[in-house]
Amino acid sequence: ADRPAVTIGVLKFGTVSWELDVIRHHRLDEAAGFELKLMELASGQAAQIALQGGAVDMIASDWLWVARQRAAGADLTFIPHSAAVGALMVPATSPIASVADLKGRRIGVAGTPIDKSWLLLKALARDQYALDLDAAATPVFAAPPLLNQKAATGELDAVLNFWPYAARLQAAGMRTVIGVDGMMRDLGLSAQVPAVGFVFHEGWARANPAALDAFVAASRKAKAIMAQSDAEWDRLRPLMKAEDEATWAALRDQFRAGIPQRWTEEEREAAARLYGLMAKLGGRELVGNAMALPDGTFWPGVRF
Amino acid sequence: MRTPSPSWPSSNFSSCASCNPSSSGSPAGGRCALRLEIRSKRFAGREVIRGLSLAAAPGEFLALVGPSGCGKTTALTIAAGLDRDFDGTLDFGGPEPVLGCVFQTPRLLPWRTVRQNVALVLPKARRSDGTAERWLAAMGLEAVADEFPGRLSGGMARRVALARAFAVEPGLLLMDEPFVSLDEPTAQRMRALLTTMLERSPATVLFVTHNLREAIQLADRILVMAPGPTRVAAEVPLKTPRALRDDALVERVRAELLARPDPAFRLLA
Amino acid sequence: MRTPSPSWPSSNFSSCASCNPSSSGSPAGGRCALRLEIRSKRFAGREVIRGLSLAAAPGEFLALVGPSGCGKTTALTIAAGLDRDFDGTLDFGGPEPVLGCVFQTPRLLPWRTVRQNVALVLPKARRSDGTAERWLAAMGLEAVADEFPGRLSGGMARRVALARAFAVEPGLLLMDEPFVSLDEPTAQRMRALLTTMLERSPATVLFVTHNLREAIQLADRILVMAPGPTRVAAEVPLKTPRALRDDALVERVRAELLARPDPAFRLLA
Amino acid sequence: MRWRRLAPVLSLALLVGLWAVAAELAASRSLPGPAAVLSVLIREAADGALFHHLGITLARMAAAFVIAMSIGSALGILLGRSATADRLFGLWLTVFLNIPALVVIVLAYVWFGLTEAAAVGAVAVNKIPNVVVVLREGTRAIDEQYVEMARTFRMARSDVLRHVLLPQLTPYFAAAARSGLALIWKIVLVVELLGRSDGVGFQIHLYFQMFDVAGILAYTVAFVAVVQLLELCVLQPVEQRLTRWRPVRAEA
Amino acid sequence: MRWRRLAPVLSLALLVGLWAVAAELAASRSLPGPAAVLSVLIREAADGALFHHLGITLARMAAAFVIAMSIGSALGILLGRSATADRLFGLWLTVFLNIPALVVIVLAYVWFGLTEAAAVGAVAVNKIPNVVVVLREGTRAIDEQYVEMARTFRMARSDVLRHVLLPQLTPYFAAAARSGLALIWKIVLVVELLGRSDGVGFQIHLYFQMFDVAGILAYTVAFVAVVQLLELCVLQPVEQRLTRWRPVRAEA
Ligand SMILES: Nc1ncnc2c1ncn2[C@@H]1O[C@H](COP(=O)(O)OP(=O)(O)OP(=O)(O)O)[C@@H](O)[C@H]1O
Ligand SMILES: Nc1ncnc2c1ncn2[C@@H]1O[C@H](COP(=O)(O)OP(=O)(O)OP(=O)(O)O)[C@@H](O)[C@H]1O
Ligand SMILES: [Mg+2]
Ligand SMILES: [Mg+2]
Repeated sequence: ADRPAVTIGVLKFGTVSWELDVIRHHRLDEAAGFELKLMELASGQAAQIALQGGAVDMIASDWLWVARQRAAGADLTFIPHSAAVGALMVPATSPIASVADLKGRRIGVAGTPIDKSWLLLKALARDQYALDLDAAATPVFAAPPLLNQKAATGELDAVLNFWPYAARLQAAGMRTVIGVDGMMRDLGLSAQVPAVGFVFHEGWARANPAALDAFVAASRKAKAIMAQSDAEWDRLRPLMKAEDEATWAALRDQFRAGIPQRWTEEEREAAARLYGLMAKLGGRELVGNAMALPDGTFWPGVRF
Repeated sequence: MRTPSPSWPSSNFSSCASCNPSSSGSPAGGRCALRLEIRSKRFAGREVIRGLSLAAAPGEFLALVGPSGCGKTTALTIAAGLDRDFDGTLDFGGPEPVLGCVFQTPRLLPWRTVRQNVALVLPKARRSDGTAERWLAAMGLEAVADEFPGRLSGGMARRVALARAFAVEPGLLLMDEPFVSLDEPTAQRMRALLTTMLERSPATVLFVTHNLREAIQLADRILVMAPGPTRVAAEVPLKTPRALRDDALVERVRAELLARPDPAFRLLA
Repeated sequence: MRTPSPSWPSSNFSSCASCNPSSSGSPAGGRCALRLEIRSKRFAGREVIRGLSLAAAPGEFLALVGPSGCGKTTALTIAAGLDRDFDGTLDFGGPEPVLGCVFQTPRLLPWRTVRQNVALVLPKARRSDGTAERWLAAMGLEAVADEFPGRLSGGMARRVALARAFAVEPGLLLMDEPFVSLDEPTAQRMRALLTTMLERSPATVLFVTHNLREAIQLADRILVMAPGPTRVAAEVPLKTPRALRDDALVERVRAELLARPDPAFRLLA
Repeated sequence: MRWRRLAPVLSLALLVGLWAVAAELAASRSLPGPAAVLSVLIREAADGALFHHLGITLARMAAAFVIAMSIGSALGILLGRSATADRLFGLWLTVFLNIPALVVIVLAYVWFGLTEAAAVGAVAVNKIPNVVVVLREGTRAIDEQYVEMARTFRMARSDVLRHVLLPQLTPYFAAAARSGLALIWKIVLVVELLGRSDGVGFQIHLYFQMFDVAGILAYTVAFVAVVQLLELCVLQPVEQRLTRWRPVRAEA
Repeated sequence: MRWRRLAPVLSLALLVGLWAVAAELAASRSLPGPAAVLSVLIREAADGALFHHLGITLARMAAAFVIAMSIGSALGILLGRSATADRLFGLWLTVFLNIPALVVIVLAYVWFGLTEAAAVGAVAVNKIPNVVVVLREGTRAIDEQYVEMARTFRMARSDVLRHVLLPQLTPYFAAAARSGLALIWKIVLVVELLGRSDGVGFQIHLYFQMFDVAGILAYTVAFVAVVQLLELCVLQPVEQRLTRWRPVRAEA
């Protein structure tokens, strides 16, 4: 009963909440010696605000954000959760076969022009096909659900969306031109870099080392269950809000593919290189004043 | 219930055609410029007018006198066509005449200048041909033509309202106590102006007043209204030409009227 | 420029203490209930009043008559303490009296019933003790006490305004043409009411009117105002007790005043 | 009389009919028809989620509404009557009027934590400048002749406010209340999106992520029904009572 | 006179001073002080981004404003004058007033594509019911005695509108315009966030993702400056001209 509590702010129905549900269902928190508390929120921004406002101990976010916050003076730090990434999707019958074919097309992009995936796609197009996508194509930035809807009606020729949305498109019969992982590979970043992780204040981690360790252990156990058990995914169905069987399967498979296998110096260096590339591509708008990855962005206490 | 229309004792004033500037015949005969029959008019159930019957010959000047709150303004509002919610009929024996109206309060648009208040009721073509200015000058108001009504004295506002009603060259002129809150010399000037205007462009006039002297001085016929629910309680034709009605005559007629045995006249003073 | 204050030909009416219900002495002597000196009053630069000097003894009834737009209402507004933007002084020779006011227009709150309009100006304690109802009944308005003012006739609204001013039992009563748009019998009843009220609870009265007969009937002193910029152009004390002033007397005094050689009187008719 | 009672029904029928036709024509998940929305509504009502979230949102709105209307109208009347105050704080009004809701909400949450008070306060702060603007305009338009009358009779300040000023401001209060309810509703949605774990805003956003327009519309319909009820049972009767004195006008 | 010119300066100084103190006390990244915001402002202005995004947002707002004010006031006056129309469409008004901005924006984007027209239309649709509510209230409060006067003199409909009705609606127009500008600004931010690639809303969203409050405030300050300029150079002079006729009132 005296287990330390860890409060995590999550998107209800978000991919992170699946894993946390597994932890709770199998009482992995109890086993590891902590108590997992959830604060359900409606958006990623709400989670960020909750962390800044001290309402939660931990949230899920990407490390680019953490890096920038650190550069601006916050003591946030990151441990990996998922390496699953988005993809560039086109209708099954689309003539678009590679990035080169994007010339003159309308491309839906989730988020903003400094979205990581979009920057990588632009870099790739420029490096390998001498194509300036800003000029040669028509990017349309919009909210992810809106883009999926537009892809379905054919108003867009291609859609670059986050992975849960890309999975839905795939299930709906669309085809992947290239995944963001593929883009990174083509740009010479060999190691798999987990984009999304758990983010918390260093101060909290130092004050609650046992709780943090226990959480990391529970999280890895949950991932192991999710990697092996199909039955577990059946149980998670209501949380996944999958429209149909195909979507459900696509979500499951992509989640599994994204489970990070290694988190060593190699991956961290790859991340630092990726950050350098991002700083070049996205400029100050993306990374703020820190042109190199700030020290401590990745919590040193966790590696595997 | 209709006015019993008694045959009035023939007046001791002589009749004269020039009292009726349009002179299309005697007021009783000819085409009627205004025929208003109000069988009943109610406000929220309360009957205010019952069996009121008004008929004015073209160019006739009718003065309505009667106790406060009896229904004179209500009758005028109906004659103006503003209130159709009554049991009865209104017709002009022809196309609707041009209406001029002096309301019981001046009703000037506070957000338009004095000049605009007069000009705006004119047809577009005549708005800037000097008509408004001429009438304002006649009222002694040329100096305040560009002021807003809120900056006028009570009497000045009233004169603007008169200018507005006269400027449209009305065929039917409705006036609800038009000369109150004017000093006597100004009021006399206004009455003279009205008379002159009517000579130049004859109009049928419905004129409400509490000033019996004024009624005697101006009207072709005085209608004495009963207390509410109102109707015409008595009628007094005045046959002396307006030009010949001097102070002495007015006082004499007034005394004669107040001395009449009919109870309607007891409400006059 | 100050009023030259000529010594008036002594009136042919005998003086009587009962004209001054407070009878604290002759109007000229004693503590002054109202002393208003307006050296100059301007609106947007234009001078409206210059060198106006008004002094009323406690309980004195002053009637102001003068041409339309000369500045009577402006002077009353200043006396009421509503307008402090003038060059001059206002004092009551003591604490500020309770003010009663009949404005040139009734100024009833349209969103409050007739009864509330009267009650709301009373001190809280007297709002529901029947005072409002009593005054409304005196005005013949008991039937409409629960109506909103928008449903009254012009004359009825005016009587509500009178009830409101009388109900506060004023020490200083300002009245701006209070009896216009009332039929003559009603106006006479109102004048009688005013007289009775003044007898019961004496007040100093400043009374603007265009009706010279009314002024002669009611006032202790008539002030004839000059055309703007206004000042007191002439002054007429009336010494006959109010109760003895019958129609004949009023007409006689009126004729006498209109016949005076002073040009100020030429503006009266 | 009959027409009067029929009109609202007709109006509703027409609206739902048009909606059904539009949905039929669109034949898309992005505009579900009334039937689809109704079935979601019934489902949510059955499992209690609807009442839970709607109740919480309404409670937040009520608190914010009361705070915003009282503070806003006091300030609005003050700025409307005092030129000095207006000259001093007119600029502040422009500033607070135009601070993005997002900024206020984030600052409130960061400073005061993710609490109910922060949420309600953020909504109120967003709405107050709006009330001020409307009531300042109304106060400036007040008819001075009645104020002069009140001053002549030396009416107490509180009586002047209650019997002379407020009655003239009724239409402005009505406008501020109606558009205010709508604005507060829109802001509460954002507030719940950014830092609450319940309420209609939270729920609507979840549906948005699934692009489940039927779910969004179900909650919208439920809220609109509540507002319309309020309109019919509170706002309209109160307004009618307060404007009873106006002359009944013939249809123009 | 001197006081008059001094007041706004004093007011601004006080506001900035309070802000600086609050920022100093908070000593948090979530409330940067005026200096920090100014430096961001200067940086954004120097590289042209500020003018680009502000210009685009203002253009969208202007279009939406004109559409919303003209359609909204026409409908508001209609509903205010005709009890029948009000009975028929009062419910519709409640509905449209309370549809969440999100729904309108999403539907607009879904139906009309991710286009400028859809964005402007969505903003206008969000604002129109608001204008309707305010002007309906104003129209109901119109003083009938002037309308009767106009009808007696058989003034043309257009003249009645221009010389009798509109002047009485001035304060309602002013209130609708001021609160409307603020509302449109708030909605345009959401619209740009959900489906545009430029404009202040888009920019603020970027900053928000980075939790860069200084960036958000820089754009807010720039926008507020524009609105205040509009207030001083257009709204106030126009309003003053239109209400010149009101009696000058002594400070109460
Ligand atoms: N809009 C209204 N609603 C209800 N009653 C009304 C309305 N207008 C007038 N009345 C009532 O109708 C009666 C007649 O009013 P009207 O204004 O016609 O009188 P009037 O003869 O013009 O009186 P006055 O000489 O005082 O102006 C009054 O009793 C008044 O209370
Ligand atoms: N608020 C104001 N602004 C500018 N001028 C004004 C204002 N009020 C009155 N005046 C002017 O002051 C003069 C005197 O007005 P006042 O109302 O005192 O006249 P009055 O003697 O009461 O006239 P009446 O007998 O017509 O009521 C008029 O010329 C008028 O135009
Ligand atoms: Mg009348
Ligand atoms: Mg006057």
